[in-house]
Amino acid sequence: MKFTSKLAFAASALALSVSAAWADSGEISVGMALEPPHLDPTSAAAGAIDQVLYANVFQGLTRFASDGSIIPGLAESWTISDDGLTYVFQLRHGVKFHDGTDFDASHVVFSLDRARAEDSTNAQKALFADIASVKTGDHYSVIVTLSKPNGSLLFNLAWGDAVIVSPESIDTIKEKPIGTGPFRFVEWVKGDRIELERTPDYSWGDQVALDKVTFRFISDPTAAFAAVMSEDVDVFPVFPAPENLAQFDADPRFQVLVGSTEGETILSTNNKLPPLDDVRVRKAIAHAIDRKAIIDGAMFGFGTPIGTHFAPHNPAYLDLTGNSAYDPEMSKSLLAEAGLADGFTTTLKLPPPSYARRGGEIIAAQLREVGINVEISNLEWAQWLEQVFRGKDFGLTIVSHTEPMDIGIYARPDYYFQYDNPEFQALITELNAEAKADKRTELLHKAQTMISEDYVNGYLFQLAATGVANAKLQGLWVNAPTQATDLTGVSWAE
Amino acid sequence: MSLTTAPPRKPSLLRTITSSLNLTLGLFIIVVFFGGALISLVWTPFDVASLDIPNKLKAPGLPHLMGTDHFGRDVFSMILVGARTSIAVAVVAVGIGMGLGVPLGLAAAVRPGSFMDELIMRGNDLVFAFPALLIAIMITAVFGPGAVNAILAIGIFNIPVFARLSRGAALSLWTRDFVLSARVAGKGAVRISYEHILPNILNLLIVQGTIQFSLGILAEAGLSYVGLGAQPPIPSWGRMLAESQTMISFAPHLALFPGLAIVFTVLGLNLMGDGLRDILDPKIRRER
Amino acid sequence: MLRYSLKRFLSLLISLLVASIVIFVVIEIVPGDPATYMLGINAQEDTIAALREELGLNASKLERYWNWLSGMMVGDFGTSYTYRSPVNELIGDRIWVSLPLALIALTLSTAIAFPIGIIAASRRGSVTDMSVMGATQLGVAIPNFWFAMILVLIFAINLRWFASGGFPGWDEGVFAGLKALTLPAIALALPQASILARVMRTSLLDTLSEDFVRTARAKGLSKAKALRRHALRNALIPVLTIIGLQFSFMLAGAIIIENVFYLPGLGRLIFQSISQRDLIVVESVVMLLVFAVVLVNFFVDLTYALVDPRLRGRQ
Amino acid sequence: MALLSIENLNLSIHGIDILRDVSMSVEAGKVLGVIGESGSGKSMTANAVMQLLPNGTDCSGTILLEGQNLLDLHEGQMNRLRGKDIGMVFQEPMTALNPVKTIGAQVAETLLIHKAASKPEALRIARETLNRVGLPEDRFPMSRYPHELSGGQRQRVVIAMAIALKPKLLIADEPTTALDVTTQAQILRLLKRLIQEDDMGLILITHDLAVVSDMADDMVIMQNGVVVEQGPAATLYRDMQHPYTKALFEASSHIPDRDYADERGADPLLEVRNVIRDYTLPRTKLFAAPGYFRAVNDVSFVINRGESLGLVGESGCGKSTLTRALLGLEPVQSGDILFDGDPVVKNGLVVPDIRRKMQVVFQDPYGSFNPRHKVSRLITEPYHLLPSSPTGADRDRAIAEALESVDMPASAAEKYIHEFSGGQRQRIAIARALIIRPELIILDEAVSALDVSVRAQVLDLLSDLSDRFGLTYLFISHDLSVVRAITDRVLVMKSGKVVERGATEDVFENPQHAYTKTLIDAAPQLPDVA
Repeated sequence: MKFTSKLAFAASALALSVSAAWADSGEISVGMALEPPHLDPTSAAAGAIDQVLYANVFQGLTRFASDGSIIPGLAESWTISDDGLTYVFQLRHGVKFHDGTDFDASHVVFSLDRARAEDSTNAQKALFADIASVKTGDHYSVIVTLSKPNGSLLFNLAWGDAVIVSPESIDTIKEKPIGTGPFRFVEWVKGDRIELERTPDYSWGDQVALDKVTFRFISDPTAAFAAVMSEDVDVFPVFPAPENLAQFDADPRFQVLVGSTEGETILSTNNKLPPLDDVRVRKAIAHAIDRKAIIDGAMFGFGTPIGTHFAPHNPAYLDLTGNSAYDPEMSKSLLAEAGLADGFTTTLKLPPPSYARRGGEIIAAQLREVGINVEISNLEWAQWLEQVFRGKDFGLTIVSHTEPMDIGIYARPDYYFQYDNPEFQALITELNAEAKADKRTELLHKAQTMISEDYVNGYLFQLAATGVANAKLQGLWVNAPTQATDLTGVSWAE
Repeated sequence: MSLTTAPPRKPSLLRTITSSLNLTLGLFIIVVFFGGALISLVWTPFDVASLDIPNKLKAPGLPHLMGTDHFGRDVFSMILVGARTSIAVAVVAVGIGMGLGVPLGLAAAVRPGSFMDELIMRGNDLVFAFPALLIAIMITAVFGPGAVNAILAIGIFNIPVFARLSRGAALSLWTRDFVLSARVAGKGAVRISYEHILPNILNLLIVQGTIQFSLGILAEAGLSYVGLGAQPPIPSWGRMLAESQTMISFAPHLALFPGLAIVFTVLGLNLMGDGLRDILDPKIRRER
Repeated sequence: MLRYSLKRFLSLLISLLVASIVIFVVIEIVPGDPATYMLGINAQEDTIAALREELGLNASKLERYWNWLSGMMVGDFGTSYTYRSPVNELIGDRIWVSLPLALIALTLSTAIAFPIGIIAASRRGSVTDMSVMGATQLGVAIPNFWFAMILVLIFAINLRWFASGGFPGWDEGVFAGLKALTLPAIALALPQASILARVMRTSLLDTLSEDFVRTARAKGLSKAKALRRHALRNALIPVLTIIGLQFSFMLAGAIIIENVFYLPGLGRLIFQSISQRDLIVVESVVMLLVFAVVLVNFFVDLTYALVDPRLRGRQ
Repeated sequence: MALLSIENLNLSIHGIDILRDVSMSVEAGKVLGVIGESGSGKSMTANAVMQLLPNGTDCSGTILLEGQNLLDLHEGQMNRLRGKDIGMVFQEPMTALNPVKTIGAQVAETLLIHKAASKPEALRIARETLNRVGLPEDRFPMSRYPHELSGGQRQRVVIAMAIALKPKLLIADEPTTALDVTTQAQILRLLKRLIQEDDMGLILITHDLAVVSDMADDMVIMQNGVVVEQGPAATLYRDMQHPYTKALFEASSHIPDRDYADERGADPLLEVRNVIRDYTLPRTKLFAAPGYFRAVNDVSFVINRGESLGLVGESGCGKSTLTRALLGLEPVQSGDILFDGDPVVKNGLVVPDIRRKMQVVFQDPYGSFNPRHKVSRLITEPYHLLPSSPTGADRDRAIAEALESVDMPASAAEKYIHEFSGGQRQRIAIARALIIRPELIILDEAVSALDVSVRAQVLDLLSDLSDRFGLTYLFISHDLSVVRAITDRVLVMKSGKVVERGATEDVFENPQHAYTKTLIDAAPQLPDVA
């Protein structure tokens, strides 16, 4: 199988020709709720790092396109051996790091080996688990050998955690990132902003229109609203307060961007904690929840109801919301059936995002209607990770699983919601080894149905990508297949 | 012919209260809010626990006097119940401050300059060195947010306030002759503190208590505002403000009413404190 | 004077030492692990262990306390876990927002409170007194964050006179910096000014009833002159105490205001660090704030001695 | 023409009459003594002259200073007049000076405020004036702060401020009441000298007849806002008409009837042997041993059963410390205190049985009662010392008896202390001391805060009680006349030591120690009226 991105190449050639006309056409300031803790995407889970740097400063062998598909990045083409164990990547020529060094195969080997090393601090080390070795072919080719076939390798290599870094910059990467992207790092005023500027002589890939980008960190939703309203920021790709979007929509100065994300927002349930280990109780919870009220109340209407752990925009999605239609009466009778006619009490531990905090209040009220008393406690992420995710000390929690194609987590019995179904685990093993698209779809349908009918978790809605931007900005990503703010194609309209 | 001076007349309490504008106004406001809080125990116009999302963000009018919030809850009812939270947190916190601070202050005053005095006063300085909000943040970071921890944080900060106040007042009382008389009568320090010192600083404590109470309400609002106070679904003014903040541009009533509730309660308490001081404090001075 | 200062200084050092122990103990029992936080939900156990090792989190508590303390002695707070940069640098960046903000707010508060307090005291019982004091009563009762919200609504969103928040940095020019700090400083200062004005008035009234003011009047000083020349300086002691308290309040208590105006100050740093379990930053910032409070109190004590010769002791 | 003449002055504050129809006058170079007890309106008269009156004051009549009616002047004119034409000296020298300004600056301010001199000139005059009032340059540089001076020295500074511009009239409102008797004599002499040198008129306001008797050319007696009698000092003593004036004179030199203790067959009740009490001073250097101050230095004496022993001395002489040591309120460093042959303090605690036999009455009638308790509870406080205190009707009877023994109605038991006057309170204090039938009562300046007439009544009561109950008194006071009136023997203390002791009359008639002589000479004397 061979894939060459002629189209992309052509597009970049075209862009090259018009870039002169777009010169000095502008600066933008991008609002973000969270500030990166540091600037090394390969050693932290913080999405904020990718939001600033992915595709802008750092590039990987492959990359996500705005529709979620995988396209060539620093590798302009690749070949895969028939047994699916050997990948040979042909690298782009003439690529330079921002410090002036030439990019070649050794950088790829360095970056991938660093990510999978024993003492690696890569937050997604599992992505590289199946890689047996990475070797240079020649100056511009890399050979990756797998220990077993993995249909997701190209997808995995597109993650921000797999970007190519230069060995010389490793010591200072957290403060002063050096990548190969169309923008280079200028300054970071901690607590306030990060500034990027266009890489001079950028000749590999799509040409960019912007000269200067300022990411400004505004954690407070009110402040974010005010900043957009007063046009202090030009775009807020992930606007933290959906309640304000209607106002922006009504204002001709702004455009509201509503797209899809990979975030399945679920009412995670501790499948090992009585009485939640009883499927009838989980089903009762599922039927007690009114998704529309949650989407309206917590998200101000933004979000797509889901009935299983799968993104609705994915072609393999099955609409299973019918399995858990809002039916409090049924809920009550299910509880009675489970011997809990008088209801029961459980905890609901909520991480900071407003979907969780607001959704939690609504769900608590809805569960109270059927006799389930829920004690809310608001946690910070660190506490949530410790208590809920690692400690498994919870009854219910609300969280949005933003990793793409992550139905596989249901095959991990030690995962925090502790769903342990050998049948499902076998299904996923089969899926991982399967390469045929139609067969994969069938298996995925089966998996979605199984977790939906086991009522593993309460499936609430797919998080919408809700952003707001100046009406004159064009080329922004509407969907969010990964956490990124790709500014490559962004420009000001005349 | 009498050469003795006439004993001073003691004005009737009722007359003093009505003649003090501050006190009357303060009492009126406080009665309204405490009354509201009490009534909310048995009745509120709407149930604050049940959500009515289709009716969300209604402007003030009928039947929702102060409108509804983003979950369709009745703001007026939430303010009534929120008064309860504010009052409860502030009362208990001031109680902690008084309950611990006053005995500490009295103990320190028994022998000024003693090791005990130094220990207590340096301890006080230490607590004072931590700005109140920092104490709150540290406590909630350790034990998690919640009304109890907010109470603890505000309470801890109140301890040195009362310790200092009661020590200062007790020090001057210890030099008074009636304390000497009690010592001549063989009474010990604990008994004197309880029998002679405490009743004489009570007025001062009441006045300060009122002021700390109002500060407690402000502090509770501040903590709830940053999410460290009472947790949902318990309504709290500070959290109502925090939640309303993103909607202030299209639903200003959500920010207006809880804010006014805080302002009025604090104002009422401060006015009452001033009024009480006018009545209670000069008497102490006159007695000297 | 020297003895007095030395004594105060010694107690300052002891306070700081005890404070450092309290802070360390309290923060260290905070649940949550910085490594886990940084690596997120897909991290593998061995990765977390590797990061903990790299961050030096596996050393004993006592050792870490000692490292932290001994570092502080020479002005080195250590390295942030999450930012991986020296804590000094992080604090250094933020303090240039928080400190000027506190100073501007304090100056504003004093500039408003002093004349108000003086006018009210000198015209005790007049309509001016009543209305000004009524206004301060209201000012005391307004939560500063609510006031900040209203300021943003009016001046940033509706009138658009000021930016709604953020801080351009002092290298963008002093004016730009001051402009960004204007609304936050007002939000911080007005409630504090109300308190200060009330204290000023009460203290002045107390002093005005002192015998020496009567003596001054008997010399032929008019009421206003007696107030200016004799009462004012004597009335300053309680006022200075409050100013000292307010400065520490503004430095540390600005946490909320910094959030409303998204200023990159110490307050936001501390919130952020707590949520990221960047314990060493939390410890250091808290320590720094405590240090500031203690230092301010120290200077207030010294100022007392300047104002009041009785505290200087006999030479 | 008189320098100042007050005619038909009426004054009311918020509608309450304070002064009625007050008239008096003073001439240049002369001293007018204004005498009255508390509440007589004497200070308000002075304030009216200065026009330093509280808000809500209504003034009518005339106050003519060299023919100009001060009541017609507006505030600005009064400001120009105060300090320049009229100087004033107040009672409390401890608080009358601004603590944060140097004495030089405060004296010079009088000149500067009236633009009478340039700054260096004002400082030079201030220096001269300070020299004049007895604060010589070498010991009292102008850079001194008030807290570095004693009470008498501060009063001199206040006087310097008042006379810096050589005013025509000086008003001194109780200028020596807060001072020791020797200091008082010096200040009075100073005032006298100054008015002669500068030909000023002086209004000397005091509650103490003896103080004015040496000084005044004319006298005015006031009571309840009214002038009851006035006239030249020389004749007023002889020709006084008003009963109040007579009562005042009688009370001022009152000697109660009492049985004098028999010297022979003396039975020692309290023995004090070589008592030493030291106070540790704060360290001056960090590692040096702290210094100490010896407040009571090797004091020994005996009080015999049934006698009344006086202890006189000026403030700071150690008499209060000694009292507290006797009561076991303070530890002593060495020496013994024996009551009936037994030590008062054992193992650091006062033996309760002894404490019961030894009670105390303090000076301040306002401060010695807990304002929150009723009289019945207040006077039964010593019951705490009894193993089983009476209850119910017995207790009520004991309270009633105690109150009646001090001529108070039994109904007083149910009242609070603020309902009583100073004299009544002091009676209640005595009742409290009596209720557990003590043998020794220590009277610590017990009558010093009372007006003279009340003082006379309380002294009568004390001598009566002593006769009735066979009480022994230790009478501590700075007031020589009182000690002389009520004690059998007297001790004179100075700087922690007893410098003279003996039978009261012997000591007063024929003092041996130089200090005792000074003390007795300094005490102002009433002329013999008889």
